[in-house]
This record gives sequence, structure tokens and C-alpha cells, in this order.
Amino acid sequence: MKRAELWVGLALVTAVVAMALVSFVWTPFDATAVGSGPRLQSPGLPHVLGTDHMGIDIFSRILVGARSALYVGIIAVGIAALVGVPLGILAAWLPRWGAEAMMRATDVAYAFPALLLAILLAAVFGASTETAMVAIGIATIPAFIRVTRAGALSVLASDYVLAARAAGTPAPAIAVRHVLPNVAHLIGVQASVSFAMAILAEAALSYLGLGTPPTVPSWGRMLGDAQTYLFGHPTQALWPGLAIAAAVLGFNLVGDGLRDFLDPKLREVA
Amino acid sequence: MAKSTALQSGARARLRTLSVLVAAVALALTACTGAGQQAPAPSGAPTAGATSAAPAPAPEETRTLVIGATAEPQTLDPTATDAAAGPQALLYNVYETLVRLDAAGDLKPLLAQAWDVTPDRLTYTFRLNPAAQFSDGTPVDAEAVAKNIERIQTGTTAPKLKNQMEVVVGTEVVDATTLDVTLSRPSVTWLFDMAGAAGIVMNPEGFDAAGSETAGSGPLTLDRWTPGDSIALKRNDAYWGTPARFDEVTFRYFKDPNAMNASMLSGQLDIISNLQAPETIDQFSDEGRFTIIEGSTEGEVTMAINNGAAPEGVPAGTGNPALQDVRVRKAITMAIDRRALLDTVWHGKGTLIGSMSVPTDPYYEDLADLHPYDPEEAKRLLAEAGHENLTLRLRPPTLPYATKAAQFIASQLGAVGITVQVEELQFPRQWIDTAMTNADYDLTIVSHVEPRDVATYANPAYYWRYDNPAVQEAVRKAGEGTIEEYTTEMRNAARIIAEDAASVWLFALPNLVVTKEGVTGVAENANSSLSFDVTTIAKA
Amino acid sequence: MSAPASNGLLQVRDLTVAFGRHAPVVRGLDLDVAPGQRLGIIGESGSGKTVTALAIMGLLPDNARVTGSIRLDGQELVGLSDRQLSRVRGDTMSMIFQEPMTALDPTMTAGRQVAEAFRLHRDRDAGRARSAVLEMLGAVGFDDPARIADSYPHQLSGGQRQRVVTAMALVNRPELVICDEPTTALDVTVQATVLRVLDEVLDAVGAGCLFISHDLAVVSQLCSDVVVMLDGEAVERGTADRVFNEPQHPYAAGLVATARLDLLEPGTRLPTVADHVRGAR
Amino acid sequence: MFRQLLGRLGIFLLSLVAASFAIFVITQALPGDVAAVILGHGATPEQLAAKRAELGTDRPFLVQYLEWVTAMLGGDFGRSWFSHLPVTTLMAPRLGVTGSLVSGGLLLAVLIALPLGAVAALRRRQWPGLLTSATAQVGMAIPAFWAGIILVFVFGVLLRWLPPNGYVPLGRDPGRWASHLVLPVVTLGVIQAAVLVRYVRSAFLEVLAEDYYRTARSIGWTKWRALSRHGIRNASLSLVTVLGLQLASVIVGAIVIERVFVLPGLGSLLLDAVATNDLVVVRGITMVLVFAVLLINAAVDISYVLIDPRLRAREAS
Repeated sequence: MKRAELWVGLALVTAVVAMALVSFVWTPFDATAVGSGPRLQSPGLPHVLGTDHMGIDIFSRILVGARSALYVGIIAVGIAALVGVPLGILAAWLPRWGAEAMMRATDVAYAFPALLLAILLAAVFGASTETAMVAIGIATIPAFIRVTRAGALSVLASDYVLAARAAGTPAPAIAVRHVLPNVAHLIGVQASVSFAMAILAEAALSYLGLGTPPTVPSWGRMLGDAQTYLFGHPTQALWPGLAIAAAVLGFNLVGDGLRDFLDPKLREVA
Repeated sequence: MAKSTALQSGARARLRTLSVLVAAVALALTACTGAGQQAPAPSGAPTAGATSAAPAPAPEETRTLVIGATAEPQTLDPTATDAAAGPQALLYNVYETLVRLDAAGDLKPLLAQAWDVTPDRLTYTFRLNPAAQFSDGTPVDAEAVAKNIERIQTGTTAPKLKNQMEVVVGTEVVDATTLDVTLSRPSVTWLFDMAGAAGIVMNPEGFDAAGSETAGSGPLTLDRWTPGDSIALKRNDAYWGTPARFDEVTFRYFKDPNAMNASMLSGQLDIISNLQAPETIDQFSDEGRFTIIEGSTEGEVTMAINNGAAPEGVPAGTGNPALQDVRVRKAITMAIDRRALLDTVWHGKGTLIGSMSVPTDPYYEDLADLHPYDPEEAKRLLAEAGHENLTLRLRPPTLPYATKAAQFIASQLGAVGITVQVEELQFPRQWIDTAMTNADYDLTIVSHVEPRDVATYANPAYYWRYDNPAVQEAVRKAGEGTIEEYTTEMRNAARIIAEDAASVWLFALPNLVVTKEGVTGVAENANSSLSFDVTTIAKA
Repeated sequence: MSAPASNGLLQVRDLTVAFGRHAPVVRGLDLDVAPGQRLGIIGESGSGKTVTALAIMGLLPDNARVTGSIRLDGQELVGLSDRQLSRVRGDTMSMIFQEPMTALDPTMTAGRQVAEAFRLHRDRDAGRARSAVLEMLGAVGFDDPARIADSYPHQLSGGQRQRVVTAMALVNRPELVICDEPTTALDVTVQATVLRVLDEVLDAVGAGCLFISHDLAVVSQLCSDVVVMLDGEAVERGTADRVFNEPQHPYAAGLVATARLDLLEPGTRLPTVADHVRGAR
Repeated sequence: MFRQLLGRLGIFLLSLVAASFAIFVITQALPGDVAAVILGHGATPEQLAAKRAELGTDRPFLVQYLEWVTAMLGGDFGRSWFSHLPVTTLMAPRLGVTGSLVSGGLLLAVLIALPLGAVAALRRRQWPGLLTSATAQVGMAIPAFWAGIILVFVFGVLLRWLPPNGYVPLGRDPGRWASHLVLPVVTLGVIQAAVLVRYVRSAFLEVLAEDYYRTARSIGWTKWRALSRHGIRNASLSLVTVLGLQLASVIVGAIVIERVFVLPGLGSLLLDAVATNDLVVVRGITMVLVFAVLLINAAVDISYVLIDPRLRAREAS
């Protein structure tokens, strides 16, 4: 069952990545050129999934949209991991009061969910994909700190790390040589789950008009646009919705599957 | 010339530098279907318009009217900001003016029964309707009107209204129902402005609380304001004129046009004041349930070209020098298939125009085919000007129609060899700062909903950065001349800028109103008063 | 080996338990307990003792496959639904678990948990339940039952908790009590007290008992009869005296040997069960 | 116990200070001149200077921060840059809307998630459990606004069973108030429930592995009743934690839902203020939302003490 979860997840994620890669070399039609076909076509040939309100081939746009989704996810998760993982290891190393202060700070940060932070940043710096990604990334840092710290604490308490410390190995070396490889799977799980969350957040932001600009093919934006045509052309809203759901489901399943696969003892609630 | 001076001269020429600000808060603001006295009745409707007496409401039945609108007022004082939302709900319905604009755009008496102007066109004498009274029973007298004019000039009112009232140098209360107003120079537009928010006559008792309570003399008064949701008006039982046909009139506000459509489709709304997503109009094609009214607005969706003028006192601007060549500007105009663009961006609704003027303007001239779509000719002009490899920055605000149009235009200009980099500017702040204030753009797209805004081309400091003495002269003469001179000179100005391809006028915004079956008397066209006048509306 | 009695309190026939697709952990087990009889099951951990107990109680996890027959007072328990079994559990049969530290709900007072058992099967009235609880707590040797009843588990010692658990199991005067190593987790000194209490209460109630332990000494102290289990099968059965004094199966002999260290001559290697089993398998 | 509570209160206050500072720093980072933004195009230098003095943006950063905080302590969140109305006046009528939505959504989410989580845990190897878990996974992957749009379309437009959007205050007409809240609360609640089911499931799974659960069954509780009697109490510790953490995402979800269903709540006020760059309003609402989240989390910490007698005892001694 758990194995099945992982495989379904991997299949979905692979499909999304493949779509993004394919879109670099080939799309059936130009995904940005207005009027590449008649407007609001139903699915058929040559437009497999139909065309949107600008006459753009939806399938092409979905393919290119995969790029946006991955782009948002990679940058957001990248920011979160690059900041969160070192801080998490540091928190494991700090004396009690320092760690306590740091964890309390992450508690405060939890009061700023990604979407709220993104709205706040959009209000100040203007709405854009970059603002959205940075906001989602920053808001995800605490999750990485917590996960990394939890993992690092157990690694630091292990015999081989004690031995290494006793042998005078400098702290950064221990962090890189012992801690990082042993918390990597935890970070992988968190990254996968955060990736899914980033895609959802970006979609919501695009719907609110605070995310990806309309010219860039993005699933969230497509979904928002399609809402207008729900009455006459319900399939317009179907494809991007399915794409988002599939990608989010994929990353979530990979995260869950990975967690159970790598460490069956890990519980879902930390 | 200091910036402020430039603006003053702008004001003299009736320039509304803030017009775009208003305009763009998205077509949102065009949600101001007009103040028609007597809109053409939808076919087959037995009763319509102001002339037919209101059917006496059944005693127990509450007669209600619910109107869907887009932009919500930030304050209940329609004079506090230049947003169209306040006048839309309140003007003529709650607040009245000396004169009003009817559906044809003509001035009609309201609080003033009649008015005269001296031969030098500097002094107006208004005779007030002696019956007129505020909702608390105080009469609307000359004293109150004078106080309102003074309030616009010196109170915390919108700069736009202050500019409109700036021409007034004095008021004199002759008697309780007679008021003289003296102008510093003749002005054709002042009286028109007096039919809008600037001319609102508010009960002076209510000045202080105007932001949260109303104090008008109209047929309706405020029932309750639910910010973020609605403004509910109720019948003013003490109204001095023909009583309102409705016990309750509610303006409900929707940021999302789809939500408004859903509400209409579910039967919650009686009227969509202006359909913001024209592509959804087919949803209302069921004639048994809905009636669609297609009229016009004062709005021109314009692709501004940075003409490169750099008057003193304003930031230099960064327009591509190639755009100073009229051949390049013409080529850009001819490279764009505006019919196809209208189809894509606004579902084919609206009118193609060729200058900064809409068909309801008295001076309108159809110039839509002056520079017809001809990509070959465009290429030839570019070659002639030596700009075969032009790269331009198209910086639209982040508004749906603008970004859609930008996508379309980028694609079409690409076809004639102009590389277009689309860089969106967050609206309003970033766009106003970058495009409007600093002229840091080559091309941008925005809708200008202010009436008669061809005059903006007479201000070289305006973000078109268009400096043409012939236009400036024409606009000056128009402002100070008679009605006839005004019409002639404005037409002249509109023609010059069109021939000069100073901008690309993409299309005139339509006024798309959807009403529930049985609702009649809604004005077809939106006019410059910005009011959504419910006094003419009836519901079967 | 003695033949199983035909009509007793508990009659287990050909009990086989397997988990998922794994090999069975209990194979073809037969057990009989007469009313009031105390039967001990001994065997090392993993021999299937606890699984047998849970199978009788119907508390095995979902993925367990149980075949054979378990009859209590003539009623077949195998194949009953959870709801049907729940009417039997805590009433005619109950169980005392190994881990007193965790067997009680930390969020409820001890008295309330004992009362729950009473109210489920006897009398919903809170007042009568309370007096039954206090009486039972007194019977398991508490001098101040009221204070114990109002205590939360974490406020009690291990021995006290085990006596509370015993009270829970016996408050309804069941006919069969299954004890799964009830003293293993306790200090040696406390063990004796708990066992004495158990002995007394079982007597007072007149309940039959299935006593599971790896400790032959404990079993022999409490039980009249013994079954020795190895790898899911009963390898020897008989009276406690007989098995203790004349073990037949090498494994049983090993158990006895390891339990009777007092018989060991000084200087010899400590025997292990494996010494005895090696040849038997 | 009081020392513990005082300590918790101290942490709460420190968190508030940190959060308010963060919000202030971000909203103060506005590129460009605030006064110019407010006055719009065409303001004179004198007007700009006057506006700056009025807003106090010409004073040092820390002074501005302290003044903002001090004013907030006195219940003054400032005045909107554009409507000039006090932010508190703008927020007051909207608190009830967001409050109804958030509490309704959270309640519904719990009501859905508890039984489903129990099914997913107790029947985890059978199809009802697998189906529940799979449905929850899919539910988590669906954008809430999309679900809302579809509900509007189906129940508001096609079937016309419920109003597709809008709001009627409770005091005005309780029936219509409820009917307007059904779709938004369902949208918010169901999507949140999908997230919650997973937590409930694993919390219950932990309980199922506990000895006291087995004890409870041994005295005659059925699986389900043992779980509801002993499981919820014990799982509530971790569930309350999860709910506390989840609250932030419910509130944020409410922002989006308010936009979909045109509810005049804090979320739509926030989005409107973002659209007009009215940072005073943005700052005020963000502060209120973050305050609510921190307050609830503090309450969660304190409720541990009340739920778990072990903690209560530890703190008493």
C-alpha cells in the first residue's frame, strides 16, 4: 500500500517534470502567441484539449505551465531549504536557551502562513511570480528548521558523532559529514510536501491576481481565467485544475511514500 | 516651469491629470451607466422611462431593486475622492445637483429650475426650485449651494473636483432661491461639471459626517452601508419631487465579475450595471430571463506611445527616440488589427475609434479607418524610417484587459519586425509612478474613462509626452469659446492627434448592462456624471 | 499427556493464528479450563502465549487470521463480531495485562476506569458503580480505596496500578480471567504482593484463570495445571506438580532447570533453555 | 501552575512584539514616497511635505514603530490612507463575517475529520479506510478556490438551491445569514478536513497502539466506542496542537474563500487594501490576523494543562 503510494506519486511527479522538459523543445502550438487557433474551442483535433479565450492551445499551455509550477516549487523550496536546514542544524547544536529562543521564533513565523506573507509582500513590492516564490519560500523555512533540528538532535546524540566530537572533529565538519547525510531523507520528505504546498499557494495567489502575471502560462492563472467561461465551456477549468491536483497529489504522495519507505518508524505527526 | 505650474495650466485647459488614475481602477469605474432621463424602453415593455407615472406600490409589498456594481466607494462622501463609485450610487439618487445630465448628454434642470448666463459668459444666475428640501426637511436654499461650492474649493475634497471648481471666483446669494456664480474666464465645461460630483448640494449640517452618513435632497436616503458588500438605500418619504419607485435600492459590490454573473444568474440581482467580463455575455442570452443593453461609455482603451517630449519640471522620460518619428507611430498603428484585438480582449463589444473621442462626444468624428490595419504598409514605413530592427518596451498595468491586449499587440508588432518586451507594472502604484509620473515606458495600455479627455494631448507634461502647439491652441480656444467654437476646435484637436498617430486608440469601451426581465428604464449610455440613476428605472 | 476435559468453562480446539501472509504463530492449540480452575501457560517470549490470550479475548489486530474453535461456557467465540464479543469481554471473561504503567488511560481517574467496566455490564447508576468500585479496590488490598479511585494513573505506583487493573478485570466477577504476565514488569518485592492479592481475589470471586508467564515459579505458585508452549504449539501439559517435578519434553525440562537454580551445583555453567531444546527440534 | 502560565503569557507577548515588528518592517519597506502614492499624480511639493508630516513618515523608523504600537494598544490602528476612515471602523463590521466563516469552517472540518479519521485508522487495511485516506489525499490536492467556484456553479447557478455569494448579517436575518454561509463554510471546512483527516488518523493510530486502548476493549468497549471514549481524549492533545497550527491556514483559506463568495470579511478588506496599496489597512489587518493566530496558539498551550492531568500535576508540584 505504502509502496503503491510512492509509485503513484513518482509517476505523477515524473509526468509533470516530463511535461516541463518536453515544453522546452516541443509544444504542439505556440503557448504564448495569441490567436494560434480559434477561441474557446472544445477538445478535439488539432487542439487536443481545445483552445482558451485568447485562442491559445490549452495543451501547449498546460505543458509550459508545468515549467512555472516546477519553477515556483524549486525556488520556494530552495529558499526554504537553504535557510532552514543550516538553521535547523544550528538549533540542534545551540545550548538549551538558544534552541528554545529559536524554536519560539519559528512559532511566531508559523503565524505567517505562505499566503498571508505573499499578500503582505505583494502589497508592498507589487505582485509577481518572484514575490510569490520568495514569500512561499520564507514562510516554509520554519518547517525545514523543525524537521532538520529533530533529525539532527538524534544524530548528534549518536555514538559515532560523540566519537567524532571526542576526536576533535570541528563542528562544521560534523555537520557536513555526519548530520547532513543522516537528515537528508527527512529534508527530502519535507521538500516534497513543501513543493506541493508551494504549487497550491501559487495557484491561489494567481487566482487572487497576486501571483504569476497573465502573459506567463501558469496553471493557477489559467484556472482563474477559465472561471469566466465556466458556464459555456466547463472543460476550460478542468484541465488546469486537474494539472494542479495531479502535481500536488504527486508531490504529497512522494513525500508520504518516501517517509514510510525510508523510515517506517517515523510517524505522520512529528 | 515648475511641475505645479504645468499642472495649473493643465487645469485651465480642463485637463484632468488624474483621469487615468480614475480610469484605470479598472474598468471597474466605468460601472457608471448613465443618468438618462428617459432611456429607450426595451422592446415590448409596457411602461418605461420617467414620463410614465410610477405604478403605486402595493401597500405591504416591499419594492426592491438590487444592482450589481464593481467598484465600491471607500467613503460615502462622493466629493472626497475622484473615484466613480461614490457618484455611481449616490448622485441623483441621494445627492442632487443644480443641473443634471440626461441620457443624451444634455443639461436638464434639477435643483435649479432655470439658469441664465451673462453675455460675457462669466456670471451664471441659478433659480432654485422652492420646493426642494433636504431629507431632514431643511430647504435647499442659495446659501446652502454657496456653502457647497466653497466646500469643494476649500474643504477636504478631491483635487479633481477642486480643479473643476477652480474657475469659480465668487458666489452671491441674491435671495433664498437665487444664486449668482462668477467665473474667472468663460468655461464651457464648468456647467457640465456642475452636473457631476462637483455640483453636489449637500446639507451643510451633514458636512462633518459626510464620510459615513448621507445628507442629500434626493428621492433616496442611506439605509445602511456594509463595507465590502453593499450600500442599501431606502425611499426618502419627504422627497420634494416625484417619489422613488422603490422602497429599497441596493448596490452590491463585486470585485470578481464572475461572482457578479453568478449572482445575476441565480436571480439575486436585478441589474448588472456594467458587465466587466464581456466574454460572459452569452450566459445572459436567455431572453425570457434577461435583457442585454449595449450602450457606450466615455472610456477609450488607449495604447499610449511615449512621444518623447521633455518639458521642464517633469522627469525626462525614457521613450525610445524612434517613437518621435510619426512614420514609426503610424506603422505601429497599422500593424495592429484592432478589430481582432477587440474580439479577443472585449469579446467584440465596443466601438473602434481613431482618436481620443467616443461617438457620444458632440465633436465626434469617425477616424477609425484613418490608419487601417496594413502590416505591409507598416513594414514599409518602418523601413523608410530606418527602424527595421526596433525593440520597444510595452509596460501595461496589471489589469486584465491591458495584459490581454499587451499579449495580443506584442504578437502583432512582432509580425512587422518590432521586438516587444512586455513588462507588467503593478497597478496602480507602480504603473502611476513609472509610466505616468516618470514617462519611463515606450508603450503602455490603459483605459481613459474621463469625458472629453482629448484635452490631455494639449499638455506636454502628460505622460503621452506629446508636444504639439496646434493641439494646444485648439484646446485653449475650445475651452474659452462658445459651444459651437468648442465643438469645432475639439474636433480639430482630435483630428490632429489622430493624423499624428500620437497614440493608438484601440477601442471605445461599451456599456454593457444586463437586466432581469421586467426591469425597464435603464440608461443605455454611461455619461460623464458617473451616476447610475435609478430614478428612471421601473420593475414590473 | 492428559486428554482435554469435555465440558469446561473454556474449551479451545485446534486454534491456529496467523498474521497476514506469514506463517502461523499459534498452531493447532487445544486448551481446557474448568470453572474455577487455574491453568498456567508457560513458554518463552514469541512462543505464542500472548497471541493465544488475545485470540481468546478477541483483541487481535485486523490482519490476524484465526481458525479453530474457542468456546466459553459453550458459546463459540471465533467468528463473533466485535460488538458481540464486547458483551462477553469484561463480563464473563476479562484480562489483566502485562504493562501496568501503560494499561490505564492517563487522562482518567483510576476509579472512573474501574467504574466503566462495572457500568458497561452491570448497572449504569453512578452511585452504585462507585460503591462497587470502592469495594473491589478494597478487595485488591487498598486501605484507602476512595483516594486511589480519585487518583490519576500517573499518581500511582506500578504495583498500585496493577492492582487497579486487577480490580477492573474482576469488578464484574467474571468466570474467566486471563492474566498475561501480570507481574513481569514489577519489582520483585511488589510482585509477591500482587500475586498474593490476585490469588485471594480469584478465590473470592471463584473465577477460572488462564495465567500466562515465562516464569515457572510464579505459575507453580498460582496454578494447578500447566501447559508448556513452544513455537506456537503445546509441547507438554499436566498438573503443575507433575510438570515441575518430572518434565517430559526437553524444552519443559530446560524451563524447569533454569527455574531451579537452587538445585545447581556451585561452579557449573548456568543452564539455558537452548541446552535442553537443541536435541528436541 | 501560575508560574507556567505567566511564562506562557510572556512568550505570547514577546511573539506579538516580534510579529508586529516584522509586519512593520515589511510594510515600511515600500519603495518610494508614501505621500506621493497617497496624493497621486500631480501633488505639489508643499502638499507632499504636509502629507509626510501628517503621516509622520519623516520621523525615524523606530519612533514610527513605537508610535504605531502605542496607538494600537489604545485601540487605534490608524486611518486608511485613502478613505481616511479609522482602520478599526473598517474592520469592526467584518470581524463577525470572518469569525463566522473561520469558526464554522473549523467546526465543520473537525466534525468531518474526526469520524473519517477514525474510519481511516480503524479500517486502515480495509477498503473504507483506504478510500478515506485516498480521498483525503485528493482533497488536499484540490485548490480551495476551485472547489468554491464549482460549488457556486452547481448549487448557486445551475440548481439555484443556495445563494452563490453575498452576506446578510446575523442580526438582520438569521435564516439568510445561514444560507449565505453554507457554501463558503462547506468549501473551507471540507478542504481543511482533508488535511485534518490525516492528522486525526495518525493520532488515532497512535491511540490504537496504546495499551489502555486494549484495556478499554478488554472491559467490554467495542473498537469504535473505546476509540471515541479513550481515543479522542488522548488524541486531543496532538489534535489541539494540529488545530492550533491549522488555524493559520484556515484563516488564510478564509481570505481566498471570502473573495470567491464575495463575503465582506477581513480577508476581502485585506485584498482590497492590497489592490489600492493602502498599507495602513494592510498592516492593521495582518496584525489582527497574526494576533488571532498567536492568541489561539497560546490558548492551545494552556489547554494542554487542562486536558492532560499529568501536566496539570507536574505544574502543581
